[in-house]
Amino acid sequence: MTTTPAPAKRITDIGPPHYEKFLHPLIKKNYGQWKYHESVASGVLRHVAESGDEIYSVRAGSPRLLSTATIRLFADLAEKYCGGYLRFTSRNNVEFLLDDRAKIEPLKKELLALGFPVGGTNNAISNIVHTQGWVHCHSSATDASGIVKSVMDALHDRFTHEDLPAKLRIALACCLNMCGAVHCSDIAILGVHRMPPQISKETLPKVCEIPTLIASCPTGAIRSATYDGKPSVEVTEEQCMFCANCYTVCPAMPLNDPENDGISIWVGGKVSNARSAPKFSKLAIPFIPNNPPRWPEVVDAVVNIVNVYAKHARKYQRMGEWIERIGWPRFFELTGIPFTRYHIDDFRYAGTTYARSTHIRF
Amino acid sequence: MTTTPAPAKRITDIGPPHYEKFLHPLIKKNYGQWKYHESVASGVLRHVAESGDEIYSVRAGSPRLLSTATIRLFADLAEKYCGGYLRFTSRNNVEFLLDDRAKIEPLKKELLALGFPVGGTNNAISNIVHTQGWVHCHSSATDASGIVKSVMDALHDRFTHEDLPAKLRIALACCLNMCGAVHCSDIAILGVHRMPPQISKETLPKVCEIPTLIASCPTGAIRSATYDGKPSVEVTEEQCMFCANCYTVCPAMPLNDPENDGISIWVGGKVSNARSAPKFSKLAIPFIPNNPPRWPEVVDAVVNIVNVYAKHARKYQRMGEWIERIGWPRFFELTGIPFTRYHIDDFRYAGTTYARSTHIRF
Amino acid sequence: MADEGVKTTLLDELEKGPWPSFVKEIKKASETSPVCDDLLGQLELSYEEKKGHWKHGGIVGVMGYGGGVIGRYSDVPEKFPNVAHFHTLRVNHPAGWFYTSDALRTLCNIWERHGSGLTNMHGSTGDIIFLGTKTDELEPTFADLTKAGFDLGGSGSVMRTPSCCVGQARCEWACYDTMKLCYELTQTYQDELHRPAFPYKYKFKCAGCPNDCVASIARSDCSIIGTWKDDIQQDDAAVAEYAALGLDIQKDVCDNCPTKCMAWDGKKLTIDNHECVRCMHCINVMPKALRPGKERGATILIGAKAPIIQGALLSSVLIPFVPADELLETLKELTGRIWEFWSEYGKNRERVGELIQRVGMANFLDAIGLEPTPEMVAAPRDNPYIFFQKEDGKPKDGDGQ
Amino acid sequence: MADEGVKTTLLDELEKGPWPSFVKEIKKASETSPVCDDLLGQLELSYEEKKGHWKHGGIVGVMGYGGGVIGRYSDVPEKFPNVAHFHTLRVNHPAGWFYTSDALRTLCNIWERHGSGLTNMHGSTGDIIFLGTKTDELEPTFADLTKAGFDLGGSGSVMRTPSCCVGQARCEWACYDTMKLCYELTQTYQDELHRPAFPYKYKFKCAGCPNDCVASIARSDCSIIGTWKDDIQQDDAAVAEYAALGLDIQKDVCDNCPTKCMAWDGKKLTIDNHECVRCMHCINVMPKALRPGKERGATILIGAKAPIIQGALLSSVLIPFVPADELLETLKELTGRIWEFWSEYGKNRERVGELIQRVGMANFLDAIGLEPTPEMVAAPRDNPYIFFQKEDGKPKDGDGQ
Ligand code: SRM
Ligand code: SRM
Ligand code: SRM
Ligand code: SRM
Ligand code: SF4
Ligand code: SF4
Ligand code: SF4
Ligand code: SF4
Ligand code: SF4
Ligand code: SF4
Ligand code: SF4
Ligand code: SF4
Repeated sequence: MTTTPAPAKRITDIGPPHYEKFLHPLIKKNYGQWKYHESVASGVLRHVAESGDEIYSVRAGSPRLLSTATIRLFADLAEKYCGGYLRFTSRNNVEFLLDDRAKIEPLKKELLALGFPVGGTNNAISNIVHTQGWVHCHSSATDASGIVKSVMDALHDRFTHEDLPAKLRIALACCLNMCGAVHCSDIAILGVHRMPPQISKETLPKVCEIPTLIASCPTGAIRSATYDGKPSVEVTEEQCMFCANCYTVCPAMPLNDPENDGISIWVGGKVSNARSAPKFSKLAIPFIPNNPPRWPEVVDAVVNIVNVYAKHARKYQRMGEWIERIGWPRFFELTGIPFTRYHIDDFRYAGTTYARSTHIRF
Repeated sequence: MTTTPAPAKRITDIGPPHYEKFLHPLIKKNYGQWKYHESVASGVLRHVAESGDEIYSVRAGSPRLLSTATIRLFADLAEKYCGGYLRFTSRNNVEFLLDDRAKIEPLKKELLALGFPVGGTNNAISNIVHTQGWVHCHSSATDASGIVKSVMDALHDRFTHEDLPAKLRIALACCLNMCGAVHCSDIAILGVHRMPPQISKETLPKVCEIPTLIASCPTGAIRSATYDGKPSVEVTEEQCMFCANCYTVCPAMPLNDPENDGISIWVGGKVSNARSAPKFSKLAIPFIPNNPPRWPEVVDAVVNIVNVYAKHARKYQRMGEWIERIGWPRFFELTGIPFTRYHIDDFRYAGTTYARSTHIRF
Repeated sequence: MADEGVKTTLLDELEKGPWPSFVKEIKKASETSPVCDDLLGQLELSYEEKKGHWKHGGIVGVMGYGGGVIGRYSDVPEKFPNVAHFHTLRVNHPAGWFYTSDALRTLCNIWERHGSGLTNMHGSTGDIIFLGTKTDELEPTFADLTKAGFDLGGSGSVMRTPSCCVGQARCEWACYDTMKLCYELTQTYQDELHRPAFPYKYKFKCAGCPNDCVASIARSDCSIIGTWKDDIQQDDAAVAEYAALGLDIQKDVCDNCPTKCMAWDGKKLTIDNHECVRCMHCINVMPKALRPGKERGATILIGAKAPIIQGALLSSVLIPFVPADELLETLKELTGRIWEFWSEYGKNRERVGELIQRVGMANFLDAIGLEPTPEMVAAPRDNPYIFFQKEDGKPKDGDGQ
Repeated sequence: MADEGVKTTLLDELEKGPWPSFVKEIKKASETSPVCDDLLGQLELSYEEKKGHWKHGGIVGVMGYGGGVIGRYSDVPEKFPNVAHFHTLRVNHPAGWFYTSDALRTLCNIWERHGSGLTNMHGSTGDIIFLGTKTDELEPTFADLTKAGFDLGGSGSVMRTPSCCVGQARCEWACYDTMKLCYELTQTYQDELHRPAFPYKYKFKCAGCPNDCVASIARSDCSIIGTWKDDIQQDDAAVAEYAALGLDIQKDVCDNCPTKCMAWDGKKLTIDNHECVRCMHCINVMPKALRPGKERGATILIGAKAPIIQGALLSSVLIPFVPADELLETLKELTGRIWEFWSEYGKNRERVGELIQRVGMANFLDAIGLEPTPEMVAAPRDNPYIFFQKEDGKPKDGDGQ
């Protein structure tokens, strides 16, 4: 790593490069003129333009956390097979854009040889949208990349095969901030704390604004107090639900704890408007302890849910649509997941989640 | 009216008479052994028991507010046609219980001659569940019986004919306390205030407990104040949504006002679990001024909604089920009712009522 | 006799039209009760002024009871002295609202003797409403009523008069004996009905099946709604008969089934009872062919109420299924525990449904000793704000990092 | 070069298995960047201790910008001095995440020169994440980036980097040009992107159709989702082809239509377009036979966000339809008014969706000058608590009754 001095005339506010510079000529030509698409193989799509032109997309799984070495590898592959044109997807896969059908297989072979599975299209499980975890965030209740790796290893065949009833989107967020936007995923893996903030009494008055801190707590669990004659705060532990909003505004309120941090699993969310309206994910498993390096209990839990879904859902039914068809009691029965007090909502809209009809399956 | 002295030995806590005393012998015999029923004519049901016995019910509309003279009339009719056995329904109609099919027509004729329509069964509009209004309640924003009479006059044929797509239940409550339990009705007629409480400053300190009064306001619109040196309250008018909860706990906070009281119309609620789960009624028309004696605007509004529903709903679709099928925008379009800011929820669960999908009909 | 002089120009408009007229009823009553003239007069005034003329409240009642009477005073007593007091009595109706002609006449006799002769048959909660009398008539009316075997219903912060659908008396779908349960609940809780000891009102309503003809899920703190556990009883011959008579079984029945668990191949109707949610639709359409199963009982639900003040609530599932013959005992036990918790923790004027929303269903279940089951919720929580309990976490001390 | 001495016993387990390994990536990077060894070391420690080792925050950045850099410091700098600072830069990606090999190599060059050589392609908001560098490398990295035509993305209380689906570049369903709109919004709001002036973050995401491949309805304060107004374009021959190839059009298509507005008689598919809610399902299943209509544009929705702190929100409909060619102008005008209101009335750390819930949608509409329409709500209110406005009532004074 070397250091360059800042230039005299700073360039700012230029925004990103214009995307047109990066478009495959065939894409530029047929921009807005695509007619239909079809699946060529798992991970390979064929888009046909009104003009008759065709573009092939080969999608490969990526760990998202990429070294420049690997990015250079992708660049080399793109150059070799498709004139240097590639893109990444909204779920962090990489897509090579080919105008020559004959090059698909060689590219796939090379990708596979390099350890990058091809797939993720149609009714496969695509990449897991995820976050920083212990690699870069202070806020995390769990790691991100390690769990994603472990789960995707177990679901690898579901990435390379398109045989689920519908798309199945998994996301992971390492804390309640939910940067992984797990709240609308078929399966969501969410890091949770279970200990109230442990007040760093010495540093708190120095680094935090107490009124802001007190106001940050949604349950009013934080009250002002004095410690060693200096203004500080106290937490009423029974009122804490471990959201860490206090920690976000005040570094002296950490919540992480090796034994009490862990993972919760949520199911049945979706984003698309296809068939049913977008839905939030709902709680399936409140807590699984962190068990690095491979989180076997989390992997088993996810695989179990995927398998039960694969077996029971009807074609075109997303996870949440399937569960709504069979009812939540049956979901818990079929997956063998215990239903607990934690599943019953007690937050803002709790009242709308109680079963207010006699529609019951026995 | 004469006065009798209280007896020496008071009888208390005996509860109501046992219902068995009042059961038709044929009902007592076949109690719990009914097999099926069918419709004989509008307002006439035939229930058949496992034993083969049959009981006929002839249902007549009632104003609910009954003089003893009319009750005696019903008693006489029951004696004449069915051994003195009759009942009232959960919607305040009267039902004569006959074991002799031949007596149905004569009874119907006599009822009609006396001004009591026979009907209300199956897919007819039944009686309007309602409340006290100006006849007996201090809290009312409108009358009850007068509107019911006016609306039922207009819907008379819908009571005597069973030709709607499904049951249609109308209810009326004269204030937000909703004694008419209008909150789950196909069409609800609800009296509303639109003026903040007018504080009776002189009487308030004498008749109301100020802390209770302040606590009663859900929006925190009431603050303590002094008047003539005595403790009193003030209302922040912008924060008032006219619920009258303050008035319920404190008589010195009346809300009624001839010009500002009136009627709102709500639609699409249901109670039964048939097909869809029970539903709340939703706002259709925020305000119609009180226009006694016959509230023509209210009558027109209700009749219009009934007619549009009758024309467009599919068989077996209750009002709310129909609206959910076609969507609320179309409901407003078809009925010609303007959509206003008041239709958009801003109460506790407001967030759950916004349209959080792109499912839109154009 | 109706005073010739009472001006009822506006009210007279409400004697017109085909629906029976309440104005006619008041006028009829005024033939025997002079107070009705003043009622007419005051009502006409309300119609002129678009405003009620009753004063707020006033606590009156009969000895030893805290409920059953609604005190009411005119705010224009100088104009209408006969309705200066105009209290109502709520008289507990017989379960299912069954009467004989004699019973009705007995009630009429009492009410003509002591009151206005005007009634509601019935009030929204189910009571017989004796509409309008003076304070000093309350005790005599009560004495006559009890002598005749009737008692008062509820008002104020008491258990209110329970009510029920007609049930097994005349309905083939009643999955338990609603009238019996209603009667027994009423008798069991006479003390709680007459003597206010609760934070607010508490209503029971008993419906024999999910059609809920007594609106229990919308209007009672505790709703008991009949249902069944086994398969729908099916008579194939009768199904065929309906089809032959022109019923479009696919469209009218199967397509309206909320779980789409019915199949019709033109000859045979097949129900996947495992998926049936007991909505009643198919049974409603073909009462001769389909009937509730034989393993019958009820779902117990909790918490319905009108909107004041946190918004209206429908009852929610508390116990998915209780066999018919265990209902009364289960309810007694459960109600005891609910009332105990509510009486201790409920705020003044807080209905049990609101209390549950405030403390959370899970805490409420703990308090009354029920295990959570997925049938209690439409869906599990979608927010991550879980109050993990101490026994699940492993608390640690220390001054943080 | 990777230090031979770094112990990564636990992390090594994550090199096994078929899915590409992030541990391998870090190890690869450590071949050129020594800081990655310390990253591995600290991460191994986290794996051992089941606990992160990054300190909270720390404000760092490039001159004149308030966003684009996330400051990060190790809490065990004595053990891992090379990651004592380990800030990330968020680099605004090109719309649609399209690159050429050259562009990627340029980015690699810059990042190898100034940072760890580790990236996220991409971050959850869409940025290129340059993962880990020291404070004094920030300005030089930025200089190289801008020289190469790249700029930073957003962080903090700014407009965040907008993102979009691939849209018209490769998708036949895009109802407007998502990449163009995304690019133009980004350029229009450069100042708002780099210099925090808002109560909190504000995200735009542009999806070309209701499939919403960029999760805009769940993850952006302003979601622009393509749709159409006229009839679905239908090619009957192609429908027949799908049927011939074995697609069960009744079951797979019609039965899954949410409004059941499609009919299939075995030969002809009929769509009642008046009832269609543009869910995309039928089009998704038969892309050769059905296509969005020709009158295209987008629905503008507002307010999505993650759960902190009032619970997660999905965006809700603000303008049901804006023609494609009016989108940018409409958005600019609308966004100005939204930001003005939000900046004035939003509390610190209050997203716009939360503000709307707090002040009420109707007031929000007033503030931004939109008329209420029924498309904005799933259903009208069910509670009677209406804030009637003064002009509707006729206020009166006086001391009550
Ligand atoms: C490449 C990508 C857009 C981009 O700009 O990067 C994309 C591309 C396509 N999407 Fe998508 N979608 C992409 C993310 C999404 C997302 C966002 C997400 O997952 O976070 C969604 C919403 C998911 C959700 O609802 O939770 C999404 C929901 C859909 C759907 C609706 C599926 C459903 O039934 O709910 C379709 C239609 C279908 O597949 O039938 C669709 C269809 C398509 C089509 C077929 C569109 C077309 O005609 O080209 C593209 C190929 C899909 C495929 O993978 O088989 N795409 N698609 C994204 C690929 C991500 C990946 O690497 O896996
Ligand atoms: C007599 C009564 C019970 C009582 O104890 O008094 C009663 C009696 C019957 N009801 Fe009911 N229902 C009675 C109030 C109700 C109510 C309560 C209410 O309206 O406040 C409901 C719930 C209404 C709602 O959902 O808002 C009710 C919802 C039903 C339904 C479900 C209708 C639906 O499709 O949603 C059925 C089934 C049907 O009609 O197909 C039903 C069916 C029946 C049957 C056919 C049951 C039977 O086999 O005997 C009875 C004759 C119905 C008829 O009128 O055609 N009954 N029924 C009530 C008559 C009230 C009246 O005078 O009109
Ligand atoms: C008489 C009756 C209306 C009628 O004409 O039928 C009635 C009349 C009154 N109700 Fe009611 N309620 C009556 C059934 C209901 C019902 C319906 C039901 O029970 O099925 C409800 C809705 C269901 C519920 O309980 O939530 C009902 C919800 C209320 C409320 C709101 C309670 C709440 O928690 O939201 C109030 C206000 C209060 O309790 O302070 C109220 C208060 C009142 C008061 C006592 C007025 C007051 O604020 O003190 C009314 C006395 C009127 C009068 O002068 O006679 N009344 N009230 C009904 C009782 C007759 C009976 O005993 O049979
Ligand atoms: C890097 C990234 C995760 C990733 O690995 O991809 C990220 C990382 C952080 N997010 Fe995020 N968020 C990232 C996308 C998101 C998203 C997803 C999205 O934009 O689509 C969300 C959910 C959507 C939303 O905006 O609501 C998200 C919701 C949050 C929140 C909760 C905000 C809320 O209103 O609920 C916070 C907490 C806060 O803002 O105080 C947060 C805060 C943070 C902070 C800055 C931690 C903090 O508390 O200060 C994280 C810095 C981690 C680090 O050290 O690098 N991040 N954050 C994503 C940004 C990369 C990029 O620019 O492309
Ligand atoms: S989800 Fe939480 S822990 Fe993970 S990156 Fe976002 S803020 Fe950090
Ligand atoms: S974690 Fe959340 S609930 Fe607990 S004290 Fe902090 S802000 Fe309050
Ligand atoms: S609804 Fe209101 S005004 Fe009508 S009877 Fe009940 S409390 Fe009185
Ligand atoms: S009417 Fe309701 S909102 Fe208005 S002051 Fe009274 S209690 Fe408050
Ligand atoms: S609720 Fe059911 S059992 Fe009771 S009367 Fe109605 S249909 Fe019959
Ligand atoms: S009762 Fe309802 S859910 Fe059950 S089979 Fe009949 S229609 Fe379907
Ligand atoms: S959102 Fe629609 S237009 Fe955009 S890529 Fe997905 S399917 Fe295509
Ligand atoms: S787009 Fe959706 S709603 Fe419209 S016809 Fe197709 S399946 Fe039905």
